[in-house]
Amino acid sequence: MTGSYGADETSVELATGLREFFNEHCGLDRVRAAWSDGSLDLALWGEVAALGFTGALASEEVGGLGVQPEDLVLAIEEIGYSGASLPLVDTAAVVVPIIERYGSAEQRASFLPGLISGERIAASTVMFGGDRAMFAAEADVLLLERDDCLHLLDRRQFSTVEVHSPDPASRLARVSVESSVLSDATRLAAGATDDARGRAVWAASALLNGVSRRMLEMTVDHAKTREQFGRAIGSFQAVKHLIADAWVAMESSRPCAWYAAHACSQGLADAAAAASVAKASASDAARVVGDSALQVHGGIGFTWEHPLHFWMKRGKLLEHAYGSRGFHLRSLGAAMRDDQQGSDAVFPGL
Amino acid sequence: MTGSYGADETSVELATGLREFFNEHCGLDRVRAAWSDGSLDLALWGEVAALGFTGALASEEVGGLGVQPEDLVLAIEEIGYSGASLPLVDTAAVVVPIIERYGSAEQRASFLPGLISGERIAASTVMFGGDRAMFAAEADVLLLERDDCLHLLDRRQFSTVEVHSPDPASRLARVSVESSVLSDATRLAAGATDDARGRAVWAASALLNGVSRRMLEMTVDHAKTREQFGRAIGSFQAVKHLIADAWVAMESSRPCAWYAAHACSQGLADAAAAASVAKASASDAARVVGDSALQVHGGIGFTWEHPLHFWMKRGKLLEHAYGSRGFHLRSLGAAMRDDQQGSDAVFPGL
Amino acid sequence: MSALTETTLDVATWRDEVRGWLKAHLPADLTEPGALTGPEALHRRRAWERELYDGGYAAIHWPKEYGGRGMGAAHRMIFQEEYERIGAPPRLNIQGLMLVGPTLMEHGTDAQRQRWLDAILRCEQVWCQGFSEPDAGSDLASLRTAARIEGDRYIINGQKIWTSGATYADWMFALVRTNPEAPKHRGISAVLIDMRTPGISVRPIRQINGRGTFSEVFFDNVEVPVANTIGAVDDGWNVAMGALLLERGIGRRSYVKYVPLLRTLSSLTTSTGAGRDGAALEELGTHVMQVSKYRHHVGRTLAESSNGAFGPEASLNKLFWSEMEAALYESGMKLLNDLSALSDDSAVLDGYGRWEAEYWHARATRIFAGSNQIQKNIIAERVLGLPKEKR
Amino acid sequence: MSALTETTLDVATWRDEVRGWLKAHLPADLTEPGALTGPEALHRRRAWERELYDGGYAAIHWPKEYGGRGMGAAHRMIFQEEYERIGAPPRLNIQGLMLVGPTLMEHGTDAQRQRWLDAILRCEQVWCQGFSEPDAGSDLASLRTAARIEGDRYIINGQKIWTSGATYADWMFALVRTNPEAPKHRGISAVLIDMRTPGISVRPIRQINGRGTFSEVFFDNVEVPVANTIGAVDDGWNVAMGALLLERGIGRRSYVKYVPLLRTLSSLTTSTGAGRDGAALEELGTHVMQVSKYRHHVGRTLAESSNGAFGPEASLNKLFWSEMEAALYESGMKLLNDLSALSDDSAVLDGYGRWEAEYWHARATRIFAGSNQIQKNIIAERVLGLPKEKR
Repeated sequence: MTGSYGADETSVELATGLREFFNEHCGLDRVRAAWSDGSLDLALWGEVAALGFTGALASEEVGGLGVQPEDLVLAIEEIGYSGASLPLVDTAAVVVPIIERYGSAEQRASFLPGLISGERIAASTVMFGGDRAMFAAEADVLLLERDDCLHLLDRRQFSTVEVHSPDPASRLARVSVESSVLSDATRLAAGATDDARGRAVWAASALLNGVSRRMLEMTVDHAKTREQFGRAIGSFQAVKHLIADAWVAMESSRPCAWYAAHACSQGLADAAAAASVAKASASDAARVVGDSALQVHGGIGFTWEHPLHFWMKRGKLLEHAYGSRGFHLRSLGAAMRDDQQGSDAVFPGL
Repeated sequence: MTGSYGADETSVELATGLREFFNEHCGLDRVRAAWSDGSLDLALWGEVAALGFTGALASEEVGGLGVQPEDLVLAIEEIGYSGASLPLVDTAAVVVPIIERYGSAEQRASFLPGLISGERIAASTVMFGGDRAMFAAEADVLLLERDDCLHLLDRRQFSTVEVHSPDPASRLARVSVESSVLSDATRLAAGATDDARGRAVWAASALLNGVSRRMLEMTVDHAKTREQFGRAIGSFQAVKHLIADAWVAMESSRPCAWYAAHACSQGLADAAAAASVAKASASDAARVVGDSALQVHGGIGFTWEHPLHFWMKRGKLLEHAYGSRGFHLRSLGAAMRDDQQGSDAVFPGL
Repeated sequence: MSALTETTLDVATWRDEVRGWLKAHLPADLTEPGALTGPEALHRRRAWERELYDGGYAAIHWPKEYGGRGMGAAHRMIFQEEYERIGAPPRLNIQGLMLVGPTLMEHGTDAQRQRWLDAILRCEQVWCQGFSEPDAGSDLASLRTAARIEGDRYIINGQKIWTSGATYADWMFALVRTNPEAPKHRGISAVLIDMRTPGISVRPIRQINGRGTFSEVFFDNVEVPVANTIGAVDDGWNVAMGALLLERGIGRRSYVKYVPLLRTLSSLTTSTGAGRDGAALEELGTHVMQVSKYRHHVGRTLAESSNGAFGPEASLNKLFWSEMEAALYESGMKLLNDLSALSDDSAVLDGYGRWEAEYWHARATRIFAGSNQIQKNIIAERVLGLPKEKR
Repeated sequence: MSALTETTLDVATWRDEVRGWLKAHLPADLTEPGALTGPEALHRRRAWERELYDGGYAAIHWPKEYGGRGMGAAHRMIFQEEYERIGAPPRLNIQGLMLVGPTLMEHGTDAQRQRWLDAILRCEQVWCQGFSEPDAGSDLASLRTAARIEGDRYIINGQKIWTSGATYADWMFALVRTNPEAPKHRGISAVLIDMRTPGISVRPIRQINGRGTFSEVFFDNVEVPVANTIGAVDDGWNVAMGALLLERGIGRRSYVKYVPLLRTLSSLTTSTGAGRDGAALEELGTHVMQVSKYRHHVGRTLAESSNGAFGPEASLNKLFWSEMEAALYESGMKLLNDLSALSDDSAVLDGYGRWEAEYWHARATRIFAGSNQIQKNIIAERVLGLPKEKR
């Protein structure tokens, strides 16, 4: 079989812990605040880091929790669900484990402690699209993809220009680096790029699935309570089927991210394909869920006052970033085309 | 404005006449018979030819009705609607007018009278896909596209091998021609190829729209009468919306074929784009209508006994032939890409 | 047949005339995107409406006796196409011209027509529509804004929502409940309300795209003469239904409006380097197909309607353009993201934000003027004759 | 946690064992497409079922006391994956093994279990299911086949439809109406009927694809012992509902079944020259994604279910694979048309006809075992808790 699909104890425990934390500390007021002032909620960041999240995938020797990607993937969903506007995923799922695996002793020593403790914040251009990264302006550390290699830079080594983001609370910047800065000293070891790409993709997928889960939940609640024609609108078959389609898209997407994390962690032959399946599915689900959410909410869902748009816009950002649906589907199509009977790149073991 | 969109007198008159004829002479029994024995109903062919249909687009001087393509397009829908398994469209909409316009005096004299009277039957490979043609084995005359030219051949000049058809009553054959046969004497004048392609495409679109119209009508009737849970299934919102979507697809497709015929007849700058719009729309509509028809009919629609599948399978054949949806959408995309402000290839006059 | 031919000839001349007049009269700066925001916008737009009036183009579809030109649907559509082609600004008094005017002509008294029609035509009074309420969206007939009669006045209390133009409108065409005891469709009246009446307050709604084009309107003991009722008291539902068909129908937008969007998509496709990619071309082609289908659907509807009156088939119109528009903007969002990954060009990024605001608006069109679910019900029941749902 | 680890280790061994056994025992000619049609097919398939029985693989999910191996959902799924991987023929007695056996275990008497279970396991009795009727499709509970009690016998009259395997089945698990006065869900009984009883006639239905896998079954005063009732008389609805969940649930098909179809699509894509085309690759990739999603959905469901019992979430399963399968065959139809335009290869044309027959069948899957509309209702109401529709 193919791992525990998120159902094992560590995984559930981490996710439950994070969910309870967000329930208590990141209610709608706090989500809204990030949207209003647009600045990073450093207090919230510190609190989540204190839970061990930023170092979850780092080994215990360096002060991490030493859990596996497949144990973290449900917890990442919770971040998407919560609406917290924090650059947690890049730091915890990509930058920290990549530094530990592919960094030099010096890089590990100089970067890991601050990132794991939450004192420093990381941004990453890996798979995001171009030289853009989320929260790059706010970051202390940058993981930069350049010419199929990864470089690790500190704040003095890169500059940023803010660019438009479809999600006002997920600020984006384009990074610039003097070419003289990039050297063997900044470069991570071979293998880092593919590994980081896979991580960025499954983590973004899980995050996006969490966003979809929240939108769907709001939609179901609304359909149960909003009345039209003397009955809850959720009793209309057209509304039911819109929501059922959205639920199917989302629930069939979630285990794809869980499996992709597992395949990444185990270095399975289909890890790259699994990541593409996860992201294409998550992008599909976000679009279907978002469409039905807007339609079922009716007018109220189009107001700034209603919180739906926080998740709608984050969904829109993540839908296109980290490889669009089309990008990943092409990769899958090409992998299938190149698949020989018995090749393991898509369906191992058959 | 852009023509009468099928609403003028000649157009309605021709279509009504044909519809009444089919109502009287081509009921379900006769449709079914074509499916059972697979042979061409020459009696029916003769009767339709006697109405003047095969020569409708030919001028009165050569014994035709002298009407315009936009007057014929509603009538072609009626053929699709009727379920008659006859190679009428290629003969009437493509081969006859193309011979009259681009044939030599000799070709006109030798081919037109028999085709217009219905004594001879024509097949055409134009836009069908490869060297295949509908009813080629049964045809006396072949319009063959080869190296961007059109050739007109009589029965001794080509041979046929039957190939699989998704519609058992629309027999297909691959044609073969000795290369020595093709000469200046068989070739039609320059301009024939583009003209014939446009005609084949709008005519196939109208035919397909007629097929969709029949499927939708059967579906609406079934939804009104079939009861489940103590009520007509058409009273369920899910069924209503399936059918409404199908109706929208079909009703928005029909005027595209009407316009394409008009654009072809008037030689408008957007004639090629209009044909592509018509066929892509008609293919879309056939798929959507067919899907909803099968779903709403439930089990009974999957039986050989129920007539739905006659139209389903004809729809499937026409959906892919004469340029698939994808082919025509690409053509439209490329035309738009190449469109300069003020170019008339897609939206003339803007 | 001769009537049709006459029309065909006539419309070509008409197109030339409209095109020429607009070219000669439309101030160039009014065609720029975003030209009409800010406080002086209203002034400029009123002036433009006055220009249209002076040219005889304010309401070509109104009968001649009321100052229009008595033109049918085909002429209206051509005017609309040319109006969109040149990029003229949205009509300021759309509710007055399209909704209130025709409703007054059909249901108003002579005195009412004299009082309001000419002012609408001259754009001396800008109108808004007050139908929707927080608890009456798709189920419009459940509206609760109460109008109690005291002598010759209504005392109105309640709330309207999604009122477009409420911040600057002079008058509102409102539906109010005049008989709370009657079955819900039978206790509604259509009332014209002066927006300056004491007790009315307007609060713009900040939308998902940051804009505030819609408002909430609150009524606190607002006194309105009963003489402002259109049609009989309690018969407002019938008055409103005709108005709603107008809202969904042909003539308020043409395919021409979407051609610049297709050009933008086309140029974004090329700029992202996907100009030869099969998938990108098919996607672009799909939008070209949809816009063309919309064009031909409208053309067909006009050809089949001699008098500009449309039945429940109008639901196709609204359903079609709203879905088409949403899909078109959706593609642009993807392309703009791709391009913003590739490009440093600040023009791209400016365009991104504007496109995005329109994108969110386009998704709302699937809900307003009768949600697309409601339109499908109408098609199924009233066009195709499927049995009504059990309620 | 330790239980899961145990399972994980165990399943790897299990997969090897199954793979090895199937490889050693499955006759090569049984894996060829179309190998099992024609009159001797039944004989070969019975022999293969007997082989499975002898190897201990007939019903691994049955409890040990009834001759099974008491294996849970994960093991069943692995068996299914390996069974599909090697291309073994469809299980002949699927209704007996999956439906009748488990139902007897839950609701049958000791005497009934002894009489039927072992014969099912050995494939000495092949079973069919008699639920659907011409006027009871989605609305199963409205079934009308009447069973009147006379002494210790039912006298059964009526008709079943869409009965798969009726032409060769020995027994039918039927739902019949035993109390026409009771509310429709309360007058139904579950009765086991010997298909050789006088008065039963079977008429195969010719389907849209020319095949005749389903039949109509007519009952004309058919006498059946009342002792053949499963559960209480008039309580058949409850007995059947458990059975229907089994029909929709996990374990009857794995993603592996679809991999050869993906390979076919892939090779058709290449053969049509579209192997580097963006649109073609995206389409192929979409199917790869869907099959992968199905795989992971099943894996997840198994991981979350310790005992192989599934709730209303099973509706996702049926909805998902039926839509996926229909879309997959749809793409193939297009590619086969394209290729048949290009190619003279008769192998292509042979494949075309077979694919087409499967294509039409795949579209029927959206209807059988509860139409997808019904599945969406179940998801909305029983999984998500949306309020029931007014009826």
